[in-house]
Amino acid sequence: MSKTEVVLRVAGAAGDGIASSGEAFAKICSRSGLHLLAYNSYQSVIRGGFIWLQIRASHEKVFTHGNKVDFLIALNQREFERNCVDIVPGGAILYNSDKIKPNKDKINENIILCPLPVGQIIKDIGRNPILQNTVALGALIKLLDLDFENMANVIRDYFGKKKQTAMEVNLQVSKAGYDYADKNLPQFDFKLETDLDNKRPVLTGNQALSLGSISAGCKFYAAYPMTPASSILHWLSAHSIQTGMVVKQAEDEISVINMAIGASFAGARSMVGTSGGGFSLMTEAIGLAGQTETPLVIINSMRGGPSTGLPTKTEQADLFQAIGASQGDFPKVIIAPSTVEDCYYSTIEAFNLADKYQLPVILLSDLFLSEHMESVDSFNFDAIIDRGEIVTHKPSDNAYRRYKFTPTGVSPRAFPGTSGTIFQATSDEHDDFGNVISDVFTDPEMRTKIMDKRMKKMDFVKKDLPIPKLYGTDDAKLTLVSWGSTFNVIRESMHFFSQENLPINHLHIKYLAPFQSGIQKILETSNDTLIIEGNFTGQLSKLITMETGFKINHTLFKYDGEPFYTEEIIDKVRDII
Amino acid sequence: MSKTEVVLRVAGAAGDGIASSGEAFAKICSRSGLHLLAYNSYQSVIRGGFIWLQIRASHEKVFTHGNKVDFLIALNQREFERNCVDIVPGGAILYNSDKIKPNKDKINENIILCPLPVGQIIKDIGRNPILQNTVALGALIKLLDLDFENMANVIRDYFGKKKQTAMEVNLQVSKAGYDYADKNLPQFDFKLETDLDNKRPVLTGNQALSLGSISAGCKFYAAYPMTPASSILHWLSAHSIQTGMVVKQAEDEISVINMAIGASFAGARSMVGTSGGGFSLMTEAIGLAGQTETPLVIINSMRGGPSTGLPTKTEQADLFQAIGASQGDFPKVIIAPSTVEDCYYSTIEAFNLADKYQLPVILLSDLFLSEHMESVDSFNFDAIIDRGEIVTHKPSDNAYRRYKFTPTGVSPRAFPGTSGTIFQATSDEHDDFGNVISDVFTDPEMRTKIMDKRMKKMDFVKKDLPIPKLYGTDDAKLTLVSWGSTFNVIRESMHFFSQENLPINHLHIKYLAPFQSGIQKILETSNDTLIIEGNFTGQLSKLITMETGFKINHTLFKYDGEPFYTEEIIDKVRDII
Amino acid sequence: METESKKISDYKTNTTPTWCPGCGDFAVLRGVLSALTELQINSKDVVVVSGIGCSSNITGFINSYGFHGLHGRAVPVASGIRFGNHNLKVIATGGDGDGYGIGLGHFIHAMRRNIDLTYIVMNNQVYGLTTGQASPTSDKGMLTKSTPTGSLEVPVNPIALGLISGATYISRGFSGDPSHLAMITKNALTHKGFSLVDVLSPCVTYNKIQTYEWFRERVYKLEDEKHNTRNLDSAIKKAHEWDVKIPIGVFYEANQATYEDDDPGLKNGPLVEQPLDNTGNMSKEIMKEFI
Amino acid sequence: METESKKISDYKTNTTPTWCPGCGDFAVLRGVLSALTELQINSKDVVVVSGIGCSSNITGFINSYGFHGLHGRAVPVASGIRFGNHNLKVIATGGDGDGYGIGLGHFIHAMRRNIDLTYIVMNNQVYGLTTGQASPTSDKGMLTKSTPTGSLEVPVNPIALGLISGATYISRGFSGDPSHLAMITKNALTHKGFSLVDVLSPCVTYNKIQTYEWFRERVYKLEDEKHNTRNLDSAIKKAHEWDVKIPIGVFYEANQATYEDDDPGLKNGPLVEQPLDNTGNMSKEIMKEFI
Ligand SMILES: Cc1ncc(C[n+]2csc(CCOP(=O)(O)OP(=O)(O)O)c2C)c(N)n1
Ligand SMILES: Cc1ncc(C[n+]2csc(CCOP(=O)(O)OP(=O)(O)O)c2C)c(N)n1
Ligand code: SF4
Ligand code: SF4
Ligand SMILES: [Mg+2]
Ligand SMILES: [Mg+2]
Repeated sequence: MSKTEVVLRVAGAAGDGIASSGEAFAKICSRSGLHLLAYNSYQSVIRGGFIWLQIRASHEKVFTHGNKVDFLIALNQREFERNCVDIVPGGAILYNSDKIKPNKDKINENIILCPLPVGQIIKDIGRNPILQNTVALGALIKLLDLDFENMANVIRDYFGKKKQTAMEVNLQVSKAGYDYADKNLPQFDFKLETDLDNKRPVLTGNQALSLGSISAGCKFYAAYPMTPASSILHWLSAHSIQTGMVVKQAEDEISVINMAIGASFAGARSMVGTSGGGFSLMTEAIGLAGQTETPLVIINSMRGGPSTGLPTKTEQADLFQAIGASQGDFPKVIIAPSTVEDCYYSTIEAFNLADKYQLPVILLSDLFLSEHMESVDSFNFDAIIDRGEIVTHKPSDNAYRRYKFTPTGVSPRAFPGTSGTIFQATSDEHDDFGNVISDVFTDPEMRTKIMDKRMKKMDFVKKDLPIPKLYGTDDAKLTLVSWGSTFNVIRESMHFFSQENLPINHLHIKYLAPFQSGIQKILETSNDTLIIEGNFTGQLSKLITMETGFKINHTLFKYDGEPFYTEEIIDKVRDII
Repeated sequence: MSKTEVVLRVAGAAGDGIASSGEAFAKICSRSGLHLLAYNSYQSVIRGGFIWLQIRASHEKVFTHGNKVDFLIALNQREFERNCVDIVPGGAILYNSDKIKPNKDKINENIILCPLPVGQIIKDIGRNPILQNTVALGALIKLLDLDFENMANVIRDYFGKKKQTAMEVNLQVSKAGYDYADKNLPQFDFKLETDLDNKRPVLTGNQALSLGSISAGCKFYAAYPMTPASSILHWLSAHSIQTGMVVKQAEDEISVINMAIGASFAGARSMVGTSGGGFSLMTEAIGLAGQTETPLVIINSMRGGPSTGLPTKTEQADLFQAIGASQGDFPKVIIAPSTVEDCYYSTIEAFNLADKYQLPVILLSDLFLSEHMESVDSFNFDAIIDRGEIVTHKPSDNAYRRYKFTPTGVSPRAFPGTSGTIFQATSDEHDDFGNVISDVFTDPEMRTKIMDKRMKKMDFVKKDLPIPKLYGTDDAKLTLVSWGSTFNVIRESMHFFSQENLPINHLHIKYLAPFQSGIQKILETSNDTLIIEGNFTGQLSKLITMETGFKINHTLFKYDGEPFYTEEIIDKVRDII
Repeated sequence: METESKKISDYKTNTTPTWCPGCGDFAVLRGVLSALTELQINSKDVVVVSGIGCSSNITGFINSYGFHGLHGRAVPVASGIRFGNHNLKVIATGGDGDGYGIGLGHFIHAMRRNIDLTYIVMNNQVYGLTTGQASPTSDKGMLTKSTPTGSLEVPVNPIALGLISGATYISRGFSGDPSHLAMITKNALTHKGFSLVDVLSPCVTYNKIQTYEWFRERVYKLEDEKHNTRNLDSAIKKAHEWDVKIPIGVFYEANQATYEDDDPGLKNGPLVEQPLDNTGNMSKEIMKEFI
Repeated sequence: METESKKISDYKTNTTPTWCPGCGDFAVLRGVLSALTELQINSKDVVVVSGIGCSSNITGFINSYGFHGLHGRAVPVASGIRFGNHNLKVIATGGDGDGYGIGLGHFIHAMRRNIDLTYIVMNNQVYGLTTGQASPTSDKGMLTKSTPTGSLEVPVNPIALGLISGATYISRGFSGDPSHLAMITKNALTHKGFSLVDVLSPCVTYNKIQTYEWFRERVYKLEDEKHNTRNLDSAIKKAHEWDVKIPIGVFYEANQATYEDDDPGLKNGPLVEQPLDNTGNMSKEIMKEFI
């Protein structure tokens, strides 16, 4: 049976152009109607290191980048040797045979060598060492029997009109690689079931999130560069003229969040993005947003901690940092998107909750989710923007109470410049007008009332949240519990379980604060439970116990910086049942 | 029966010298062998506001400042009127009758007016308006039948030799007040059972904590001013020449904690102090201390939040901030001292745990605990300093592994300058030598090993903690659960319950992280439970559920900025049983 | 109604200032109020931003929008408000600890941007609200609660920092000369770009050295010396005078494009006024890039 | 053993630097190594502190104690190490983003203290490790990933900031002239007080404007112009040169008491060496105050 899916890995060093090769291959696939998922494994270094990018493509929706490789494009000798162990029997290595000399003893005999004499293939077309990637990609397209014209178009789009020469060089080189493969390399039995009429978008979590912010009407994005959130800054900057969004890199994360609070106070939807270290610096101002009831969306894309930790690796260990962000009790919402698609919708939801309830909303993403590419069906672009209750005219009693006591705790907001709505927003405790009460006069009664008012909003946010969803059969022997970016890999495992007729179901928790009401019941009626988390202490597990008293029975924690693999989940589940 | 305890309140505006009058009275009492507790209620303003200081003194240990006042010294008309409602029948108001004109209608007839014609009393002795306080205090000493010489000595000590004139003026004025009361004011039936040979120390929580840091051998204290931690900075600064401690006010809390980490890395025991807002700014570096395994003691004296909140009011709402401080999972200890005495010992314990396990230790105090004065029996000054395992000589294998894998996870430390121990401390993930592994090479196995090593330390800290103590009868109908500064007020309530033969006991939780092992059992064997906390969300209650799955049944939360009163606890308990 | 001429009382709130009697900050408040009155700015178009400190309480006493934020962060919030709505007149305020201590980085970086806002710093060389510790402008040797043996640090020179960091209106006032202070405040408010008004504003409670008298013996007006406010070099020289003679007035001013002028995102008017009805289509269009 | 003369290789670790080939930071490393060698400082008495950035990786390549801390916080940690043990030679290092961006406040406040440490900033006008955003020293108009339409901020001038903030040795080196760089590094290390070495250290990957060539066309040595390093005024003038002519060398030096000289707490030698056997008695004595 010919294979209907393929896993490609491109391995080399930082600076070898791996990302663009990967992106090109991804586009070729997705424009052929294939689904795909790609993950980039790299280190905190600009040149060198051990880098690879792996793409899995199939006509069915792909949930992980896979664990085994069909084709390896090795860009240097070292990576050739390191990576060849991950190739499936019958798989192949494409490599520049001018530079790389395979040590046959170390290579499994089932693996097919596809040497590419790059010098000879491209002859005088160009000299850039990165061209070896183009040769290999061209060859691969042939080996997979994909449409060359598709590749040519991807190259045309990538270089655009401005880099005409580079474009032409790459076109020729890729064709040379394609032709070389045609004549000199063995055939492989792949049938990728392409559909050239069904072109799919491919994007990363950060891109989906950025796009979500545009749909949500975000007008101000402030950030300080930090992996894995930086690509939001880059992408939004590059699109700012088109979108009319002001994108500001400030001097540090403290300035970032205070600026965004200022812009939001002035009435512009505002967002900030960072990772754990920068989030630490933002915590004081998260309380400020809570206390002044200024809407704000805060992205924390988690990476391996503690401290600087593993800057280019993934982890889910900032949940309690988000829960504990800033002193005192105040309302704040924490949402963890699960997939690239979910990044888009969660961002819009975050903006709407932030505005409707006038509070900070924290989006907890992670490096894997932020940076991996995934094909999606197109999004729903009929974004519903809910800016909450806004006072646009002078109040009739001429006494605007910015923090008016209301049944929901939500007090209609006014933007500065609105007639008759002058008020003070203060980080000090205040009364319903916004006047400070910590100053000459401390008023325990007013203090209690205004605390109650603010906190009441959380009850209503909770009511707004959807009912938690249980995936799979109702009467399972084991319920998997998870949050964030592990959704996809568990979904793939679930697929396996259902094929094997194993009665497993899956509870994925998206809303961390407030905590959804239905979860306790689901857990208490489950037969057995397994929590799957990318951290050491089991942060969601702890949160669940805290919110429900329920203790999850089995645990699968991973904190080595790598995303979960399907096999790990399947093995664990097999151990239990 | 004559009264054996007295409650004095001095009420006026900021800048009226209330604190020094209060301190003077406290010293007069404590040098008379009395116990006492004093609390200062003030606002975030330098002049004006509604300020009072209340002292309760008795020959028995005093646990609260009381709710009703025997003597009010009112320093202005407004405070006269506001405070007279809190006076017990038979109690009295002392006031400067030159300035204050009582509105008789508003004063309960059981309250005795003690007008002091200050102008006439002090005639030409002095002109400082603050002298009215001294007159009143002199009069009060007479009314309470306390030893005038004791007062004179307190005045002598306060002004010292340097302010000879001021001292003499005050001596004369106080004597004039005393004599005036003798001749003109009614007698009161107080028998305070003094014992002039048993002089007790009186100090605040912050002073006890500072003293503890001296005993512990702290050599570097860094801070940025912030109520209610500032008084540690002031007190330690004032004593730095005597103690040889370097006390540094830095430019912000970020610099504060990074400096302290530097000093600790160099080998000096180091401490920092702040409140919630400053703590927010420190969180990033708390992770740095955790990751580099640098010992550090961090004081967070909590005040009313969120954000700037109620800067001069008390609250216990930073527990989750401490738990969630900094991204990722890493070992950190959180201890909440309960009384002034406990502040002393907890600080020493914090330094020892920090050094022994090479981690950050957070001391969670609060405004009430930090600032209230309490009489204590003297402390045990035989401080045991445990600096943990320190390498002082070149290792025999000439390969110093700073983060050596050991059964406890604790790796012997070396201070820079020690022969043969050169190493790197890095916030990036590293191997056992301290070499970065996030850089060229990410090593999931080493990462897992070093995470395990660091986290293992928490298991051993946990073993070091004392067994949790249950106060009161074993088979109670209701178990009160609390943390931090509510200990004393609950102890007073417990006294009441035992007098009333109500079967109540009390579990006070001092160690928040790691969580002590015995607590779950105590709670699970209790008949019913009531949590008493000074916050909105019940942070300890949540932590207990998280750590044990146990849900506490009844709650008494207070978040108006005021400390708990005994009556509130008694009423709540009565409601329940 | 709104076109009637506004009186100084229209710019005051009902809250009585909580400062100690004699505090220099009263004059700063008066300066702002009279500048607003002279300029007849509409209250609803003004936002006063502050940090935390005695001085930062000023927001409560001015009848305009107020944002009384975090210690040290007034300038980023003020900048953000300008980003959100650059039709607003934004005045950042605060103390020396707030602006030149914990907030020093923001202060300098904001000047580099020449954002069009006015920053008024009530510089009393001490931390007032926290009851008298050394501040970044405390003189070397000053005895305070936190430096009982004398501060060991060279004071921050905000004027000089402004001069080398890109601010385009750099001035100093003195609370002991309220009309002069009101005048430079007014000019700062009309200046386009980042304007700094550093005010010698005595703390009568905690600073027993830099009193009104101390300053009165030393201050002189730059305009009386015919100082050329367009000359950076002589401004820097003037910025270094202290101790013996202390200049007040405008050190430097320049006409330069502001950040708001140059940021392409602000070309279509204030962000708060941008329509939100086409955002989905915008995304839909951009989505094509991903195909 | 320890008294034998040390070679440059004794100051190197086994770790191969991870910088891109051609990165300016190699020359800075070489400068430090050769300065240490010339001064024959004992490795065990040196601590190199850094923040986060390509440049901050330098700690891993020098055979001394290293503290590779948080982004922007090298200077506070370095200051703290001096407080803990002022017998150590402390070298703070890092990038322009680290030191002049997020760490700008600490940088200035540390200079005000004249703490005796050397701060070497590898200034490449860009954020290297985060793959090429604008930095605080990026020229106005520079196109980067975060400023695709050009940076709108006046660059930070670290030399000028040093001159007005109390640093006592202020210099600039250029990675394209390694022996000159090694020389000023050595002098900085022997200087008593806060010494700044700002290094023009090209990022060959992300800064395509300020390349070695760009600098070579512009740099000249202050010593060649007989610049008087004791004259603050002319130092300030020199600090403002850029674009056309860029001075390297020592702008300013002064002999001044350091913080460590003046802090009474350090009079008895390093804190780490203070005995801990009498602390209880000390408290007991102080306890009397409370009676
Ligand atoms: C993060 C943080 N740290 C510390 C404080 C405490 N604090 C409040 S005001 C202040 C200093 C005030 O000094 P300054 O800015 O000079 O204002 P002034 O009171 O002198 O007008 C400090 C340190 C705080 N509110 N927040
Ligand atoms: C609090 C925080 N914010 C952001 C980052 C991400 N970060 C790492 S290095 C860096 C900038 C590096 O630039 P620079 O200091 O100039 O050093 P270079 O790489 O150019 O040598 C940033 C923003 C971080 N580590 N910590
Ligand atoms: S303490 Fe000083 S700054 Fe604060 S209000 Fe009083 S005089 Fe003004
Ligand atoms: S990215 Fe730039 S600064 Fe970083 S190592 Fe490469 S050349 Fe050097
Ligand atoms: Mg001040
Ligand atoms: Mg740089």
